[in-house]
Amino acid sequence: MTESATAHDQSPVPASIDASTMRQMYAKMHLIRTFEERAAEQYMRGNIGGFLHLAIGEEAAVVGAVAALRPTDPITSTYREHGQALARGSDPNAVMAELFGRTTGLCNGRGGSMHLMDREHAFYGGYGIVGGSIPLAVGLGFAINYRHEDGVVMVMFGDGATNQGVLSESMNMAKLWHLPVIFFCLNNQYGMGTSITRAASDTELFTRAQAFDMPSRRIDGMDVMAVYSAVNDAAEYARTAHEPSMIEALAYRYRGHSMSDPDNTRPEEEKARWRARDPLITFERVVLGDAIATPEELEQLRAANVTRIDEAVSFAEGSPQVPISALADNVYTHPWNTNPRGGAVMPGADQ
Amino acid sequence: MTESATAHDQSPVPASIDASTMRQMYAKMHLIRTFEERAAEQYMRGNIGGFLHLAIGEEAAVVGAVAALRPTDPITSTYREHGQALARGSDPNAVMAELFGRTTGLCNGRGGSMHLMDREHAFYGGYGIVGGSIPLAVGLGFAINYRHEDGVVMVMFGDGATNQGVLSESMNMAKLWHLPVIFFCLNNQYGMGTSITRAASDTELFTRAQAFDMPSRRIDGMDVMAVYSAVNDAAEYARTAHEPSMIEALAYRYRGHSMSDPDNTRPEEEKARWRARDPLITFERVVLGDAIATPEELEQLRAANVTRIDEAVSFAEGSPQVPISALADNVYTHPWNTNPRGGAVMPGADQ
Amino acid sequence: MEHQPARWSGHAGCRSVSTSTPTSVSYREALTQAMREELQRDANVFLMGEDIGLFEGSFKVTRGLLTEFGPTRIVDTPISEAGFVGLGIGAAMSGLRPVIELMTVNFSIVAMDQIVNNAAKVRYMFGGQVSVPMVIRMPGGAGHQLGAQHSHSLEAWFTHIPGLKVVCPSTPYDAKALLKTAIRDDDPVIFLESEGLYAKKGPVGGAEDLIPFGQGIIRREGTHCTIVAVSRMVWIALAAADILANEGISCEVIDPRTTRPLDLGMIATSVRRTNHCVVVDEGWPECGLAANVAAHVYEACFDWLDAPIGRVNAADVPMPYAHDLEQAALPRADDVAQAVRATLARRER
Amino acid sequence: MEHQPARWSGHAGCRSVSTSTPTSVSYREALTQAMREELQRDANVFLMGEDIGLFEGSFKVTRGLLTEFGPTRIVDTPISEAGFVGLGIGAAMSGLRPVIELMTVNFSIVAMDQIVNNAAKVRYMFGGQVSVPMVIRMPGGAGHQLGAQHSHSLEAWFTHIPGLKVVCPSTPYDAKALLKTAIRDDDPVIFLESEGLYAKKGPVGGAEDLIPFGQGIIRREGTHCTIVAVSRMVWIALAAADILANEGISCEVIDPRTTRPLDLGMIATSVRRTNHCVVVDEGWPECGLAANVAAHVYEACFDWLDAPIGRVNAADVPMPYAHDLEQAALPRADDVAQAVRATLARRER
Ligand SMILES: Cc1ncc(C[n+]2csc(CCOP(=O)(O)OP(=O)(O)O)c2C)c(N)n1
Ligand SMILES: Cc1ncc(C[n+]2csc(CCOP(=O)(O)OP(=O)(O)O)c2C)c(N)n1
Ligand SMILES: [Mg+2]
Ligand SMILES: [Mg+2]
Repeated sequence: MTESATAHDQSPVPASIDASTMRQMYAKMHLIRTFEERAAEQYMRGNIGGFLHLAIGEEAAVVGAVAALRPTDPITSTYREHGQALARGSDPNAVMAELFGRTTGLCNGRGGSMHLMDREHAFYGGYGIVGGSIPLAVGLGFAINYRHEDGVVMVMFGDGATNQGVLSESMNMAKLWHLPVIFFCLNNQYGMGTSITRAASDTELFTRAQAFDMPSRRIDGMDVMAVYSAVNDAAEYARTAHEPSMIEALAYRYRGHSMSDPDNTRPEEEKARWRARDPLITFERVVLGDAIATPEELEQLRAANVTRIDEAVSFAEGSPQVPISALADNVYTHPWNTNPRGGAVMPGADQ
Repeated sequence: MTESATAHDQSPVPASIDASTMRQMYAKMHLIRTFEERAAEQYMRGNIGGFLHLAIGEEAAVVGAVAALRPTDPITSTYREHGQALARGSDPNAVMAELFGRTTGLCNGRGGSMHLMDREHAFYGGYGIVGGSIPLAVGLGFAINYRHEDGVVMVMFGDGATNQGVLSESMNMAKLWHLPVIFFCLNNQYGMGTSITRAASDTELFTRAQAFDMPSRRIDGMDVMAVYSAVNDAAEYARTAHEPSMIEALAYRYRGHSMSDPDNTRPEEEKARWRARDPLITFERVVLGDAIATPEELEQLRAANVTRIDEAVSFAEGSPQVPISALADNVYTHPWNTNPRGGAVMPGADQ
Repeated sequence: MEHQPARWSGHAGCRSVSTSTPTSVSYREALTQAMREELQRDANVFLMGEDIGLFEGSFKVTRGLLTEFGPTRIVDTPISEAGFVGLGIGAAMSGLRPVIELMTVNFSIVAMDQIVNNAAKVRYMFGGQVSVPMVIRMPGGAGHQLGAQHSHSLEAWFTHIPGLKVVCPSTPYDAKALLKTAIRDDDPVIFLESEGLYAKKGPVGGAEDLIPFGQGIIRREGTHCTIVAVSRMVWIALAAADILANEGISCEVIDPRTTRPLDLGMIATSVRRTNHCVVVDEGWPECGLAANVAAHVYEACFDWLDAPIGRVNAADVPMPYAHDLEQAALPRADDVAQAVRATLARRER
Repeated sequence: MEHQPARWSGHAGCRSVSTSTPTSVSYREALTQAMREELQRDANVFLMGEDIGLFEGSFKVTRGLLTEFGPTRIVDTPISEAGFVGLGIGAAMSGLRPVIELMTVNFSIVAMDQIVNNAAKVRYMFGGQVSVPMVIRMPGGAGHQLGAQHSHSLEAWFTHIPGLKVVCPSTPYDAKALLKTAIRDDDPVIFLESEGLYAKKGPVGGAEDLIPFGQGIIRREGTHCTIVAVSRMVWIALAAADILANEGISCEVIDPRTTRPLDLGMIATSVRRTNHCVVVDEGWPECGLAANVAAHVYEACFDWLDAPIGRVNAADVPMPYAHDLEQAALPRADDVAQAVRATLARRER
């Protein structure tokens, strides 16, 4: 894995990561893996509808990035965002219940897998339109500067999203106005079935930032420590220099694009190569090798995660469906009529 | 004026320009200047409606670029495109008549100043939405490759347009698919009243191409020879290497953004500095200095241009208005009804 | 309002004109006043758009505001509508109150995904966790020979979208009061100004004179036919009413002021009295605003209508540049008068 | 068609079914056939879109075509809808015939400026110097719990725009024949497929069986009430007609097939016979397709209508994710049946 850096790269020294953080990162990675495998199972059983996009294989990138921020730093993501929510501390019950479309879900069953949000944990949502959330994140950064706060926003998007023009518009504004935004490109090398080599004229995506005079680097997205370190540096840079930066984390998703993708176009050899670098396995080796935890502790931790997700599934299954009477809730903050199907007409016309 | 070039720059050797080309370029530059000054006058008299955007000061960039292409190479432009049409050889009568909104206009009075097109001269139009014509040009390039032709497309856009995301989408596709497209950014340093320094995080706009691994360079857009030479090289590169490239031509417009802009926010000192480099005056010096033409010849040429534009104005004034019965012409190639106001309904419903 | 000054307070649901600035100001200046007052009132309000600061706005609606409030509150942007509309949504989600100017409504189309998929939906799809207290102001309409790409009236498109509110003021008073309401509203508001009205003068209200959304106003009372119109078309309708008055035809002109929500009650009450209706709409006819209002009125007034509702729309063509052609493409007072005559011709049947 | 096979040829204005492939194929496969045949027929036709080649399309509508025609004709794109729709327009202006797949209609919104300001307008605004012989195919509609951002039915928006043609096929036969017509058309065609219909089977026509735009078809004959619907809503309307038949209510179901141009003649002829009308529309109600058809029908049939036209639309809310909620938000057969009963209840008045 090469790590390239632009001339502007401000973060040559990796941050040291303490043992407790490492343990927590491992636990989160495993929690997310467990959650997603169970979600896949529940999807096959028909308990989850719509699209289900799994980030299995990408846990290091997700967890390392989120862990390096303060819990109050806003983040946004794509539709592939179970991990972001869980990494941020969202209750697995509420996440699973959202996938089940229940009232107890994070978004009361209105969003589903693609549209999780947990504002209490400063997770500003998963969005379904490729590239669509990027300027929103810049807006969250704008608000931080406007209020003279010291937060940092991280917007996570895929390699495919770099070909939506709104990314370049957003990067330009972020740099022009010195906004504390980390553009985190989780480059899993495919947009659905399309290899980045067939979609990007320059596959070194971090170079996209250079046109805006913005520091950027490519890192190994399969290595949670490398990700943590890079985001930590970028956050520090944003907080002190009040400038945006871009990180391209090279990773791989082990499953198809979504549950309905048979994943029969990516080369088997390629899949095998990346599976051999499974972030859970490689990080487990580090954790054990550095004596951060014993094998037994990890075993306990994993068992606890399984129990936790079992509970989440039971919770979701046992949660009430959304009542149809609530169909028009939250279209507006203060609705002007009580029509159960919404509607633009003021009440009183039918007299 | 600095001339920067990226590592990819394929065109270090300026092409030599023959005397007849130089004479023609001078003649076109002066024709355009004369046309636009007369257009301004006619606008003040109320003979021209809508917006009128003048490119006075930018003649070197326009004429040098167009002259370096073959007459069959497609070009597209923004709304500031009288010069492109005239440089391409459009009949000044038809251009002026279009501004007057007459049937004899280039677009039969439907387009006006912002929407000239002269397909016979492979001028594929001026467009009103900033950035909007860029992907069209890439499509013209796509068609050239599809048909195994050897044309080259030049899309001309402003500095402001670099902040429309569709530019980056277009550049990526052009490079990915090896399309013969020249991205010609006429950087007059302002988008309406906004200086590029307040709109672009990196004011070296040619760097935008680097993220797509596309050669790009900045040139002096006030020097018609430099522009000719750069576009000539880019065209050669496109025709032989089948690759796109980008040129940023640094220039200045002497008038406000459009006729309704009082132009009271740009520094007077700046305006004076650029006026001192008026491309007509500087190029006249070159033409005389290199003995390409005598002062008398130039005087004759200018007089002929004035006569030509006088004629264009008379022609436009004397041309018929568009009949109202033609309102719905050309909404569709084969309209399904003869309703004079168009309409989606098939005929025969009113029986 | 020139025609029915007495109705200002009565139907507006706002304070009486006696508390208002007595002088007559332009629609443009009314908007400036609204923004200035709201910027003063609430530090969370900021303006953003192309050339709104140093250049003071393409139509000079933000004149003086940069000087008064500085570049933190009055933000000039690059020409990146999708980007800065999205930015505004994000800022609004975190509690700021962006007032975004799109130079014209035509440029909203490049930002449409942000408006429709984010601004209008995030509150709903995230179960009410966030709101988007944002206003997008944009001049629109045609009549100045700006050609096909610069002459849109997109009321119908925006009105189609649940989650948005759509405001179309026709007078300086409404422009000011409705913009203030919009800025204080907790949801995304599409605020459609008419390029043709900026110079129009009239009285305006004071700092606390608001107009609630969904309350129309009777611009002129009449008995034979109800004409419904918003924004610049209100003036066309009033001109038609003048023409028709000479023929002994008395028109009631109703301006719903917001198309989402829509004050159908006021319109229906009128139509049940006049038994005839004409809707005037500067946009295209298919799936347009006039078709929508007509469908509602037919449903609410089926048993009262003596004749089909007249629809007066722009011609179903991209806007031509040539002056006479453009004028012919747009609804004119004569067209409206003719539509009223046509619907009344069916009175006897 | 299951309900009225005899009407296939009669009302379709296309060749009789006897010349057609006799086997039943899916709506998906019907579309593939249309593209394959047109790719074979005309070297200027090429396909372009995200994941349409190697991946064979998100909904597998382009299955096999990359293998057959190669990457020059079947072009996989980056996720740059504005970019490649614009590219298609440019290619079409120079005489190629791009058939662009947008993965779903939801992603047309980021390309909307290219569609509205370029595709629909260049011919007009340049005085007829160019045409845009391009098709934009896009699956749309809701019903699969895809949530607010992935469930649009934008028929109304596209129908609003002069310069576009808008096609909404409901059967495999129509899908194939209309797509072939679209590809051979010289103007930009918005071709709206329904995600919910891809698996639907039925007969299809042969290589030269086309259906002209603007010709509707009677899907079921009836005497009491005319139901108008396109695309997936046709099947909802037919299901409602089945329900109502048991109650002795006879419905005529009309599928106009294209919403621009609109076969108002066929609809009006029917309504003048049944004196009642219901319009079913998967999109939102305000400024929607149903409102538009209703406005036209009221105007054409004012003296024949015995009751207000029923409009059945999606609820006026962003689409919720939860299964039951989504179902409740969409028009269902029961809703249509109820609307028919409601309009017929006014028969005696
Ligand atoms: C604007 C837009 N176009 C197309 C889609 C359909 N789509 C959903 S995900 C996806 C691939 C995105 O790839 P990438 O950005 O790399 O993210 P990943 O799925 O790999 O995490 C596509 C094309 C979409 N949601 N939005
Ligand atoms: C998408 C869009 N946004 C805004 C406008 C309004 N507008 C017209 S020209 C212009 C400035 C463009 O500047 P630049 O690209 O540098 O071209 P120049 O006018 O300098 O030639 C603006 C903002 C527009 N036409 N299109
Ligand atoms: Mg990817
Ligand atoms: Mg400029």
